[in-house]
Amino acid sequence: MFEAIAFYLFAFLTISMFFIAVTTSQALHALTALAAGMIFISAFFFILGADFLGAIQIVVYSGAVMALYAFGMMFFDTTRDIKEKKGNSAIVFGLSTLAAILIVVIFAAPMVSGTIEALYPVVEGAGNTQQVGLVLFTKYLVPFEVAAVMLLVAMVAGIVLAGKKMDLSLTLMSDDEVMKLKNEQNKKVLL
Amino acid sequence: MELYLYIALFSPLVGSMFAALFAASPKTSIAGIVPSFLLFVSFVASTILLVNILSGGDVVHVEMMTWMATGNLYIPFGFVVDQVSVTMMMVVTVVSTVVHVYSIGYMDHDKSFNRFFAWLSAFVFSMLVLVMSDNFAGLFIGWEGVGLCSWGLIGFWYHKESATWAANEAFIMNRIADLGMLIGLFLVYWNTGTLQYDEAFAAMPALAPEVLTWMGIFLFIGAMGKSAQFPLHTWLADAMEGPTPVSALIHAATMVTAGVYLVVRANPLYELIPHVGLFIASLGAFVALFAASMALVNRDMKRIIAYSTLSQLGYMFVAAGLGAYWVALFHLMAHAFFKALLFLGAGNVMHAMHDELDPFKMGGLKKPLKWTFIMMTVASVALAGIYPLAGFFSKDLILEVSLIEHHYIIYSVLLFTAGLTAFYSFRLVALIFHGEERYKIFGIHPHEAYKFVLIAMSPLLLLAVIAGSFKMTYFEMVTAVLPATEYHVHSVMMYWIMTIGTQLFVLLAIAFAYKKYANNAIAIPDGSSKMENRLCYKILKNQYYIPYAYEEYFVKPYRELSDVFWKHIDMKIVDASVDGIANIFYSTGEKTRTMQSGNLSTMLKWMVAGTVALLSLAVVYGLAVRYSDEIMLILSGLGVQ
Amino acid sequence: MLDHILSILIFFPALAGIFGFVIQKDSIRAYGIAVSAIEFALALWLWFAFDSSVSGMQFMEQIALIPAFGINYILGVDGISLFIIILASFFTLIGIASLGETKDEKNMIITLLFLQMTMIGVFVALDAIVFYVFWELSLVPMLYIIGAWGGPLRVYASVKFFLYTFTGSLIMLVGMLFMAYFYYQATGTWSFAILDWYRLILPESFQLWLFVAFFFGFAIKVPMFPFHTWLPYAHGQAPTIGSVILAAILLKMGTYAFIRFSLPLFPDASVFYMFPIAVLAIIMIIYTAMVAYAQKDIKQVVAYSSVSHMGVIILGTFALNVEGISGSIFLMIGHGVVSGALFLLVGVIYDRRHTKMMSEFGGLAHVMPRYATLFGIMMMASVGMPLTINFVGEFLSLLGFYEQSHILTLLAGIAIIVGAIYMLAAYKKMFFGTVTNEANKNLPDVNKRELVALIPLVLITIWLGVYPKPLLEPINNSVEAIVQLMHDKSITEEAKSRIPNLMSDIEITRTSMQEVH
Amino acid sequence: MMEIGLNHYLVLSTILFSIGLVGVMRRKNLLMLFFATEILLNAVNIAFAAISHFYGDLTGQMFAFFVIAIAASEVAVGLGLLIVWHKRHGNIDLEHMSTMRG
Repeated sequence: MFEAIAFYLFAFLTISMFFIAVTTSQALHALTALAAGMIFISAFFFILGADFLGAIQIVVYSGAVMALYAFGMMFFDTTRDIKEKKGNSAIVFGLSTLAAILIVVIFAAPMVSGTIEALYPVVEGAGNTQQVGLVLFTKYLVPFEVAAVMLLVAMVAGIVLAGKKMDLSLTLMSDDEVMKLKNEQNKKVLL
Repeated sequence: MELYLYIALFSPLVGSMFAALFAASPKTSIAGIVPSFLLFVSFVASTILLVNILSGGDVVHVEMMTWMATGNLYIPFGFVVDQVSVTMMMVVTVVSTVVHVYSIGYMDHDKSFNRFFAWLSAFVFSMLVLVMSDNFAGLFIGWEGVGLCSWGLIGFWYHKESATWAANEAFIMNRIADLGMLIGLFLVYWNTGTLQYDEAFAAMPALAPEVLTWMGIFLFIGAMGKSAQFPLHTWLADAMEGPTPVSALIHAATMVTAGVYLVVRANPLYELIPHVGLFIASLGAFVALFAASMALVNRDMKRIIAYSTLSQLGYMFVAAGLGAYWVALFHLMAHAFFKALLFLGAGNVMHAMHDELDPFKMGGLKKPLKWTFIMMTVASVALAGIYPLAGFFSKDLILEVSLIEHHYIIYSVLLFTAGLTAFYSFRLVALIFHGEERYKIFGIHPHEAYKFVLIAMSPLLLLAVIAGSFKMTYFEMVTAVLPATEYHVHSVMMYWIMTIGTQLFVLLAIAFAYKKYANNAIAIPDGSSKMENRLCYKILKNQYYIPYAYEEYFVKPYRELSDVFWKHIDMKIVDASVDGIANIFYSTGEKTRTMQSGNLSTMLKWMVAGTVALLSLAVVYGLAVRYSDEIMLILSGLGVQ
Repeated sequence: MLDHILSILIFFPALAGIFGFVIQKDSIRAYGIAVSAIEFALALWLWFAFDSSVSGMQFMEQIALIPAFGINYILGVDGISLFIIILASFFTLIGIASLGETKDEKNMIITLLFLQMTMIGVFVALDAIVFYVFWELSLVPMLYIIGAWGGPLRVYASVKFFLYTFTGSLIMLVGMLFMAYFYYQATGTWSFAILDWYRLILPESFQLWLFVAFFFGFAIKVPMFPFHTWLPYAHGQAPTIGSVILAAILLKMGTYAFIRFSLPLFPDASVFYMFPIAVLAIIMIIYTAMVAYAQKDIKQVVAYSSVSHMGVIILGTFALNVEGISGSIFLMIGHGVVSGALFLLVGVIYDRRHTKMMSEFGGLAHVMPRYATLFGIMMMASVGMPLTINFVGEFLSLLGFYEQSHILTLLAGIAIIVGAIYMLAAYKKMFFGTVTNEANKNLPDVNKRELVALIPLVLITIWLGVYPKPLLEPINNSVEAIVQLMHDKSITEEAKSRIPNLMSDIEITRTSMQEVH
Repeated sequence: MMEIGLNHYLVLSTILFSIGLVGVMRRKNLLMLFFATEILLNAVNIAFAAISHFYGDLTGQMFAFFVIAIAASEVAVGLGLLIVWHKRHGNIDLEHMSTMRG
C-alpha cells in the first residue's frame, strides 16, 4: 500500500518535473526542474531496494552533473528567455507517443518478459551495497576500471576544451585574428 | 598399301604448305611446280591404290590417330580406300593435277601466284579427306575444309567487291546446309552410338523409320548446300567470280559433287528410306530443268557453264535418289572430266579475250583458238550426251533408270532437259567460236594458250572421249560396295527407240542452236527485241528473281533486324534497364540527401523516426511469430501455399 | 615443392608483383616476362606432374583458417581446372610479352601479376569462401586496367563492370552462406569445403532457390543474356591487354563455376532449369551474333562474338552429359585462345591507326598480308572450322545438348551460320577491297614483338584442333566423375533419366551421403 | 493496480523516455538538448533498476552504474565543446549548426 502510494506520487512528480524541463523556455527553470526530477528518481531506486544506486544518483546527478551544468551555464547568457523556433509539434509528440507505446508493447509481450533469467542473483543476507560491491569488483572489474579511465579522460577533455585561452574571447576577435592566432598556435587544439 | 594411302592424302598438304611459305613473297614458279608435282605423286599413289582394288586387293583401311574421344564418343582420323572412295580419289587427283598444271600457265601474270597454289593444294587435301574418311566426322572436316578453300579461292581476287561478296555468300550458304549436316551427324551418333560408316550403317536397319527419315533429310540438307541444290543454289553462279581453274576444279569437278558422294556413301541409309530418295530424285529433276532454263538466256560464259553443272548435279541426284548409286557415281566421274575440260577451255577463251565473259562479244574464235575450240566442242558434245562420248553412257543411263523405275515425269523432265543442255551448250560454242568476229570491235588480238597448258588439258580431253568405255570395269568394281542393280530396258526394241530418240532430240537441239547463233548476223540482245520483253525471258534472265528475293527478304531484313537488335533492344532496352536500376539508386541518393540537411534537430527527428520504424518491425515480427499458425491458416484459406 | 605447387602458383606472381615496385622502370618489362615465364613453366610442370587417369582432386592443400566455421584454405586441381590455369598463366605471359607502348608500364605489369594471382586462385580454390575472395579480388586489378588505361569512357565502363559483377557475386555469397548453413543443419558441423558440399543431398525446393542465387553470380560473369551489357563497354574501353585477359580468362570463371558449383551441388535444379537456361543460351547465341553483325567497331564485333560463343559453352554445360560438359570445358580453352588472339589482333591495328572503326579500313590484305593471314586463321577458328580448337568444343557441346533437345540444338546450331555471317562481313570490310584510306597505304605489317604473341596462339589453335586428346582425356575423366556424382545425387525421376548413369567406380561419390530435410 | 509490478516501472520508464524524446526533438538550444538526453538516460536507469529488482539479478544495477558514469563523462566533454562553440559563434543554437549539410 505504502509502496503503491509512493510509486504513484513520485511518478507524478518525476513526470511533471521532466515535462517542465523539456517545455520551459527559461534555462534556469529547466535546470532546477531537472535537478528535482533526478532526486525524485532516486526515490524509485530506494523503493526498489537499490540503495547504493539511489545514493549514487543523488550524488552524481543532483550533485556533480547539475553543478557542472550550473557552472557551464555561467558562460552563457541564461537570464534571457531561450528563443527557439518551434517545429511541428504534432510530429514530435506523435513520434514520441508512438515510440512509448511500442516499447511498452514489446516489454509487455509475454515472449520477452518471460525469458529473463538471473545471471548474478542477489546474494542472500547481504546489504545492497555489499552485493553491488561483490559483483562490481569481481565480474565487472575490468569495465569498472575502464569506466574510471573514461571519466578521467572526460575530465581532462572538459578542462582542455573549456579552460584553454579563457582570457581570449574568440567571439570578439575578427576572423583574421582568429586565423592568425591559429597559425601561431600551430596545430594546437583550439576549435 | 597404307603408305600409298598416306602419300596420296598428304602430298597435296605438303604442296600447299610449300606454296604457303612463299605466300607473301613475289611470284616464283617453283611455288606452282612443286605442288603440281606433289599432286602428280598423289595421282600416282591413287592409281596404285586403284590397281590394287581392281586386282582384287583388300580395301585399305587405316586409323591414323584419335581425334576426339570423350564419354562414349570416339572419333579417329580413319581413312578408307574402297571402291567408292578410290573412284573419287582418281577423279579428284586427275582433275586437280591437270588444273594445277593448267594454273601455272593461267595464273602466270598474277601477283598472288604463290598464294593461289597454297589454296588450291589445300583444297585438294580437304577434298581427299572428305572422300577418304571412314567416318562422318572426318567427312565433315573435309566438308568444311573444302568450303574454306572455296571461300579463299572465290574471293581470291579480294580487291574485287563482287568476288569477296560471292565468297562470303558461298561460305554462308554452305554453312546453312552444314547445320543440317551437323544435325544429321548428331542424329547418327545418338541413335547408333558411333560415327564410323560401317558400324553406323550396320546399326541403322534396327532403327525406327521416322528417325531414319530425319537422318536422311538432314544429311541431304548438307548435301544440298555443297551441291548447290535448290534453294541453296545461288552461290554457285556467283562463285564464278573466282579464277577459272578454281571453277573447273571446285565448282565443276569435285567440291560440288561432294553432296552426291555423301548420298552415295550413305546408300545403306537411303536404301532404307525410299521416300526420301524419291524426294531427292524429284528435287534433282527439278534442279536439272530449273538450272538448264536459266542457262538458256545467260550472257556470261562461266555462268552458263555453272548452270550446266548445276543441271548435271540434278541428274546425279536423280540417279542417287532412285537407288542407282553406281550410276550417280559414274555420271559424277564422267561429268568431272568433260566439265573441267569445258571450264578450262573457257579459261583459255577468257585469257585470249582479256577476261571478257560475254559470248556475244566474241564470235569466230575458232581460228585463233583452234585447240581450245576442239576441246570445248568435244566437251560440249560429251555434255550433250552424244554417242560415243562419256556423257552418253552416263547420262543415258540415268534416263533409263528413271524410266525403268517408272518415274515417267522425272524421265520426261530429264529428257527435255537433255535437249536444253544441248541447246545452251552449243549456243555457247556457236557464239564463241563461230560466226562474225565481233571481238574485233574491241581491239582484242586473241592468242592461243601456252603449249604446256594445252598438253595439260589433253588428259581430260582423252577422258571425256573414252570415259564411257570404262563402264563395265567400273560397274564390276563399285558394285562390291554399292547395290548392284543393272538397269536394262526389258525389250531391245524399246531400248533402241529410246536411245535413238534421245540422240535425235539432242542433235536437233544442237542444230537449232547452231542455226540460231552460228551465222554472221545474230541478234545481240540489247533489250529491244520482242523475245527479250517476254515475261518468261525476263524471269529467266533474272534467275527467277531468286537472288533478288534472297537479297530483299533475307539479307536486308537480317541487316535491319541486326541494327534494331543493337540500337534498340540492346542499347535501349537491355542496357537501359540496367542503367535504369543504377539510376534508381542514384536518384534515391540525390533525393534523400535533403534529409541530411545538416540541421541537427531535423536529423534527430529522423533518428527517432528510424527508432520507431525498427520498433514497429520488432512488434510485427513478434506478432507474426506468436500467431504464425493462424497466419498460415488464413493464407492457406486464400490459396497461398 | 610439388606438394605446395598450387600455393606457389597463386602467390608467386603476387609476391613478384610486390617486388616489382622496387624494380627500375627500364627493366620492368624483362622482369615481368621473367616472372610470368617462370609461372608458366610452373603451370606446365603442374600439367606434367598431373595424373590424368585420376578423376578426383590432386595436389590438395589444406590449412585451417577459421575452424569454428569450417572455413579452410583448401586448394586442389582436377582435369576441369588444370587447363584453365595453364591458359591463365600462358595469357599473362603473352600479354606482358606483347605489351605495346603503354604509359605507366610498370604499374600495368604489376597489376597484371596481381590479376594472375586472383585468376589462378579462383580456379584452384576448393573452399567456397576462398573461392569467393579470389573471385571478388579479380575485379580490382581489372577495374584498374580498364579505369586507368582505358579509352575515353573508361570510368563509366570500369564502374559498370565492377558494380554489375559485384552485385551478382553478392547474391552468390548469400547462396554460399545458405549452403553452409544447410550443411551445418545436416551434419552439425560448419564447412565451406566444396568437396564436403558435394556429399550433401538437398531437397529439390532448396536446390531451386540456391541454384538461382548462384546463377546470378555466374550468369553476370559469363555474361549471359540479358546480363551481358557490361561486356561491350568493358571491352570497348579496355586496353588490348585488358580485353585479352578479360575474354580469355575472366569470363571463363562464370562457366567454370557453373560446372564446379551449380551442376554437382544442385543436380535436380540443373535439370529443372535446363530448358530456360538453354533458351537463354540460344538467345545469347543468335541475338548477340546479330548484334555483332550490326557493329561498326571491330573490337565490339569480337566482344559480342565472345558473348555468342559463351552461349555455346553454357549450352554444352547444361547438356548434363559427358560429351556436352567436356565439350564446354574444351570450348572454354578454345574460346580463350581464339578470342584472346582476336583481341590481340585488333590491338595490332589499333596501335597503328588508333581507331577501331571498320569503315576506316578496307583492303588491308594488300598492305598487311601477314596480319591478314593471322587474322584469317583466327577468324576461321572463331567461326568453328574443323581442325581448329573451337570446332572440337562447339561440336561436342552441341552434340551433347542434342541428347536433351533436338529442336533447341537445331536453333543453337544457327550459331555456325550467324557466326560466319558477322565474322566474314567484318573480315571483308577490313581486309578485302582496295585501299581507299590514305592513312592505310603505308601501314607496317605485324612486327616481331606481335608475332611472338600471335604465332604460339596460332600453333595452339591448330595443334589442339587436330589433336585435342591431351586435353580431352583428363577433362573427360573429371567430367565423368561429376556426371556420375550428379546422377547419384539427383532425387527426381526426371533428373535421374536426364543425367546419364556411367556406372563407373568413382571415389567421391562413394563417400557417405546424407539426406537433409 | 495497487500491487506495483515490473510493468508499472517499465511504463513509467517509457513515459519518461518519451518525454526525453520530445525534448530531443523539440529543443533547439543545445544545453536544453543535453538536459533531454539526461532524461533519456535516467528513464533507462529506472527500467534497469526495476528489472534488476524483480528478477533478483544485479546486472541491471551494474548497467545503471555504467550509464551514470557515461552520463557524467558526456556532460563533461559535451559542456566543454559547448563552451568552445559558444565562444566561437556566440550562440548554442542547433539551427546554426549545419556544417554537415550533405
